Amino acid sequence: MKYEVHMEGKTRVVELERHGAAWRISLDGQPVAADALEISPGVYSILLGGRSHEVRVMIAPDGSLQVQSGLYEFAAKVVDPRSWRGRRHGVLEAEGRQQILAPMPGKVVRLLVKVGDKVEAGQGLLVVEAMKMQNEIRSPKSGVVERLQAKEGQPVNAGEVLAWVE
Amino acid sequence: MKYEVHMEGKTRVVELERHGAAWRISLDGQPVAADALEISPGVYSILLGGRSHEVRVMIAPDGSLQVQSGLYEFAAKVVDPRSWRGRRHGVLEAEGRQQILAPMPGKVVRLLVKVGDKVEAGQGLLVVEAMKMQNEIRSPKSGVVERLQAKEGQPVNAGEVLAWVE
Amino acid sequence: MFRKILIANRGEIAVRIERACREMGIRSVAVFSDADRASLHVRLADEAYPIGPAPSRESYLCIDKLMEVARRAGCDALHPGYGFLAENAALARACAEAGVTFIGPSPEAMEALGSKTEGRQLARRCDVPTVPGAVDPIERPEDAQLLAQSIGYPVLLKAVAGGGGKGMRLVSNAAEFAAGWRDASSEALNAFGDARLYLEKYLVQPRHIEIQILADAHGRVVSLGERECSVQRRHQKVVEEAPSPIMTQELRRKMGEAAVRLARAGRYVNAGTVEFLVDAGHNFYFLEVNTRLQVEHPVTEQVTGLDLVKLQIAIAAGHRLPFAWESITPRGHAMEVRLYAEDPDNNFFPSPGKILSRRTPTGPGIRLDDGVYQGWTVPTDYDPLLSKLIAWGNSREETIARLRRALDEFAITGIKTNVGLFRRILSEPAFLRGEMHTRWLDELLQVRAAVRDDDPSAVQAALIAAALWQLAQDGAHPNGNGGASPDDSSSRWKFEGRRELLDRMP
Amino acid sequence: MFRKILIANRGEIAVRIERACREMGIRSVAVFSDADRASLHVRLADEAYPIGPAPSRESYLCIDKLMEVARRAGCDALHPGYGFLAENAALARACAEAGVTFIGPSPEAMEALGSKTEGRQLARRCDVPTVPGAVDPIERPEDAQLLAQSIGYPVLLKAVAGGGGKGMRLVSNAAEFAAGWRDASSEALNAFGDARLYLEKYLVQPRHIEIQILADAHGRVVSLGERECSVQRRHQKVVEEAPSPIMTQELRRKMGEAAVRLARAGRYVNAGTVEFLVDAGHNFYFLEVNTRLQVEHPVTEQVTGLDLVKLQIAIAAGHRLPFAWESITPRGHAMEVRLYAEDPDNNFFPSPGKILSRRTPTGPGIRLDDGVYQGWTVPTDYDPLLSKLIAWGNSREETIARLRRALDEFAITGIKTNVGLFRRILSEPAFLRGEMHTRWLDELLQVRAAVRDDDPSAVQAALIAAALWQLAQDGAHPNGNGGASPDDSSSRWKFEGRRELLDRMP
Repeated sequence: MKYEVHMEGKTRVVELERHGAAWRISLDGQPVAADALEISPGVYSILLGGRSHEVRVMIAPDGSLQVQSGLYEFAAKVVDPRSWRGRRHGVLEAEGRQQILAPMPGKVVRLLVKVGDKVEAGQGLLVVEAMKMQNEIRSPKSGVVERLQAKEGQPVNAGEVLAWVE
Repeated sequence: MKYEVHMEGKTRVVELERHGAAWRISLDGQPVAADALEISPGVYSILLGGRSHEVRVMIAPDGSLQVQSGLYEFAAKVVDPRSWRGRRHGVLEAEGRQQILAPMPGKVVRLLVKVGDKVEAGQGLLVVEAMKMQNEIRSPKSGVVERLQAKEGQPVNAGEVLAWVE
Repeated sequence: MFRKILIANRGEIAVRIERACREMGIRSVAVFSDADRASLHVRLADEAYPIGPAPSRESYLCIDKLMEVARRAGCDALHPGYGFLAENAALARACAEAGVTFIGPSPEAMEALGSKTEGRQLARRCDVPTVPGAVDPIERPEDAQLLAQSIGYPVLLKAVAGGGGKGMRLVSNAAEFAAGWRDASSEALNAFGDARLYLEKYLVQPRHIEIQILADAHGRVVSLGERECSVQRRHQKVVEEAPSPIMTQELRRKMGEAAVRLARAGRYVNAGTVEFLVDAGHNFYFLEVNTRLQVEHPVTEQVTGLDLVKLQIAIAAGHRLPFAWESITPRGHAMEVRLYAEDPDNNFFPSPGKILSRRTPTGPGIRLDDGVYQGWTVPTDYDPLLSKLIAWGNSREETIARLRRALDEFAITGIKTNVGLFRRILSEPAFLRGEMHTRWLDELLQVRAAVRDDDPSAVQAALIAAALWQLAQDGAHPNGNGGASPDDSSSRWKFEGRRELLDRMP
Repeated sequence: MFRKILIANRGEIAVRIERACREMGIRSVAVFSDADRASLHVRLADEAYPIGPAPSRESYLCIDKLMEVARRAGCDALHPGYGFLAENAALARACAEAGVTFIGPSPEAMEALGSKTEGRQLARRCDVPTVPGAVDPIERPEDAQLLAQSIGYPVLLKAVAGGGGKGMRLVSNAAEFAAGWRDASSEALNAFGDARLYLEKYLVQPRHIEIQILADAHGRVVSLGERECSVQRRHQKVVEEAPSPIMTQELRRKMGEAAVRLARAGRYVNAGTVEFLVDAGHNFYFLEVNTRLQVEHPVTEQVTGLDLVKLQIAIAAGHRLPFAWESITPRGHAMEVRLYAEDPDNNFFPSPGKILSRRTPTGPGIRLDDGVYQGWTVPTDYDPLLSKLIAWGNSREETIARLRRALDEFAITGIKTNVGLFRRILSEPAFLRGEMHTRWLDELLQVRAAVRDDDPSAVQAALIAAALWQLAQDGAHPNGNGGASPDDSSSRWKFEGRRELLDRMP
């Protein structure tokens, strides 16, 4: 089985092939001495040339994979190049226009801008209260507030779109 | 849903009925003030008139249920009186004749009796080695060794029949 | 001694108190909101009763509901923990009326010392130095702004009813004043039901050092030494330790005496903490008294060997503090980190959700005061404190090494935590030298963390795990790898799968 | 200091050593048999290498395989843990030849002190009293039986190469001799590859008290005080504590001096334990020296505050023991219980299998030296020790209360453990009074445990849980409860199920 894994701005090809009692694994066509074991769903023990790694994989709210490898943490996307399933992983590729997503469930307590306002990168757009803390959601880029989905007092779920900045 | 639960030598009828946001539970027809929640598969938090119980349920090697309720441990069998499924729970009801089961996986290292021997309750029948310990398997009753399934040097699994004492 | 104690709290502190009860042979009674039915403090209690909907104002903050449970369950004492109603004199009064012993100071002592403004007045009367600023709550923002002008910026706005950094704002100049006032008072209203604020001068690079005191009902008041709590994010303590890296015998004696003097003046009984700011010249300024157990009490427990919760209970039951405790000498060094469900890479946003997998550290020198478990869903309704991780060692260096080791072992998926923040703090040279002040962490966080050394092996492992995860999602068997027949091609993968099946068979 | 240490062991002790390495900034290298690929010590190591099939004689006991891993991974030191090859001089010699530092005594000291017979000879030479019996291994059972006759029954048969109660048998009279000899020698052969036995007089109701010593390479030898290990089942320690309930300053000084004298005579370096039997008159008799770390070392760590594994590593690296350690005074009381995968209700049969669910205790005064995790399958190939639970308190009473509290919190399904045995021991009046001897537990176990008080509430909870479990097995929805429509009838049950689904959604 061959997968393209997009991680840290690079795309690598991981090939997994059964061989006798173990996996034969190659990276970008180069075989690696790896022994992989699933400890529990999403938790892997991987011995790589003797180095013992523990890797945890889970889905992030935006649909990408979050991969903890020891003390490191990566965002990844996996595509099976032989299938069309990869298509559903294309959502993150918006460029100029930025969606502002709720990073956690909570309640919108204050809007700091209105549609059409010019905003600077880092400027506060609205305030979400969650777990007794008021958290300012900031603009990731300089631009214009194109749409404001959120209303004051409205409960929001993690990953919900709050606004667009163009 | 109504179940007969055999536990500690008694049979009780447990009735589980959904009622609004909770269960309505009765024991032998008497309603009890119980709030039950599954914490994880087989682990239950049960509030009984305020008392907080944590109960763990699993299947024992002999097919009965092992129930840990706080510091107590019970063996139980559950029968749905409206169905035939209960029949499969009948295996334990042998009376005079006793099966001797391997209590853990290991290796038979020594037979201490042969077929036809008279044995006392508590007398050693054979020795199983597991986890570096030699463990004597004793007769649960006085009687005669009817059959010996095990051979010296033979690996055995937990629950496997080793002998019969009649 | 008491027979049954109502624990008017939730989370790790409720669990902590339940453990003390169990060790003393006292029955523990938990309360829970609708959001907490499956919480650890309900599972570990002897009894547990529902007290209403998730919002704390409709459950954990309802004195009448708590007293109803105390009555119904036949409790003879109540422990408030910290937060919620722990410093609320009305709860202490309700307990007194119901004949239930409140495990804490009297309502009068709570008011005399616990209110920030009255505490400062009392401090001045008994020669304990204080920070310049207002003593009374200030009603109108205009008056507050005038006062700020007169003592000079920066100033700190603080909730009269507050604690834990909530309802607190630093104002650096006149232009920021209005926004700071608005945010602080609205947060204070939300958190404590009381919007009133006061303000004080903000010292330059002070340390936050606090003294733990214990006072029995027979007039004995002792100091158990200090805790250094200078590592704070937005006025919220995140790392605490004892002893303080700057402490001297002389300073400890002087601060301990000041704390004991203040407690005596306020007729204080039970455990309490006197907080001070300490400047570079070892001058200390009274900040406030916390008339309750502190989140960071385990740090004192680890170096003194005392169990503060059990002592609280014993004091409330009228026991005397043995004379010998006045000469307690701390041993070794202890440090605590507060594990929060929040995302340090994303502006510390809270990160509630289901804990999918978790590995907690154990072993020598490690204590975990835990409030959660794998499979539990961290609710959105409360403070995101999950657990406290405490390390002890012979020296500050050994303690830090153990804490780093424990943090390396800690792993969690499903929610984000601030573990990475602690890894960073515990490797900062200034922290290792013990050179912190109350704004040190906020300043550090202005600087992007140094880019980690690339570890190609960890990256490769991540790539492989991601692919294996996808393979498992795609389900079933890899196809198209001709060759081996099903029988001799059993991968370790499939082998494990088969073993699991066997394990499950009776 | 070392750069990389090979850990020639598995289970909780391998994890313990890995933690010490990590805290010292040393890389840890684990080895594993085919049965241990998923074990905790592999997951927590920096590196891990396979060394063969499950049987220890083909993996953990293979010196050549260990040395090959040490060479391949570039290890500069090796820690043997306890058990397996920890007291095997051939491993120490192989290390020396390969230029790898063996973390333990020299092979010569190991032979001079570790061999039970040579150790007793040395003890006699340096005026340390010994138990009457044979000094040399006895080849022929007939000779052994003659000796037994001459010193009088009961006698104890012991494996020359043994430890941990394996290859040991109590023989009460001449009639039992042949069977005892056969079982002990076959067990010894299996466990140590050496069937040789010796025998000694069995004292009446003696206590087992041992002295922990540390010796550096520069001639300093210190005693860290005693551990009381009298609670044993079939000569296997199950509960250990420090200090001993019968200890006096005088007896501690005398036993410590004897232990140090013996260590000096044997030119001993590194950590070691001198075991004694102590009779009712406070007379002590040398038993043997364990030339390695003990299973129960955490008990000493908790009362002294020292980290014995780190000290072992420092000594092996040539560091000096600081002078101050000679005056270490124990603080408080510590107690350890060994959690085994065995069934106390069924003659302590081993109970390997998959750990389906597990809850471990945490909180104040509790240390867990863990070797397993939920979801892991306990293999049948090794000793069934899972983890060690250690409690510390200010007094023996507080320590016991904490340990009982921790045991109450401990829960496990999938395998049986001996937790119930500890609950029983910790509530026995004789144990609470500190009145134990080496046969106390075996005698206790002859008596059926008192029937527990009936707890109707726990019984009802069990009934309900069993029914709910069956309902879940039967799958899907309860039927036949007419009335409520699907919308308003959402049980908490179903509600939880739905919430879980929501939690899993991105």
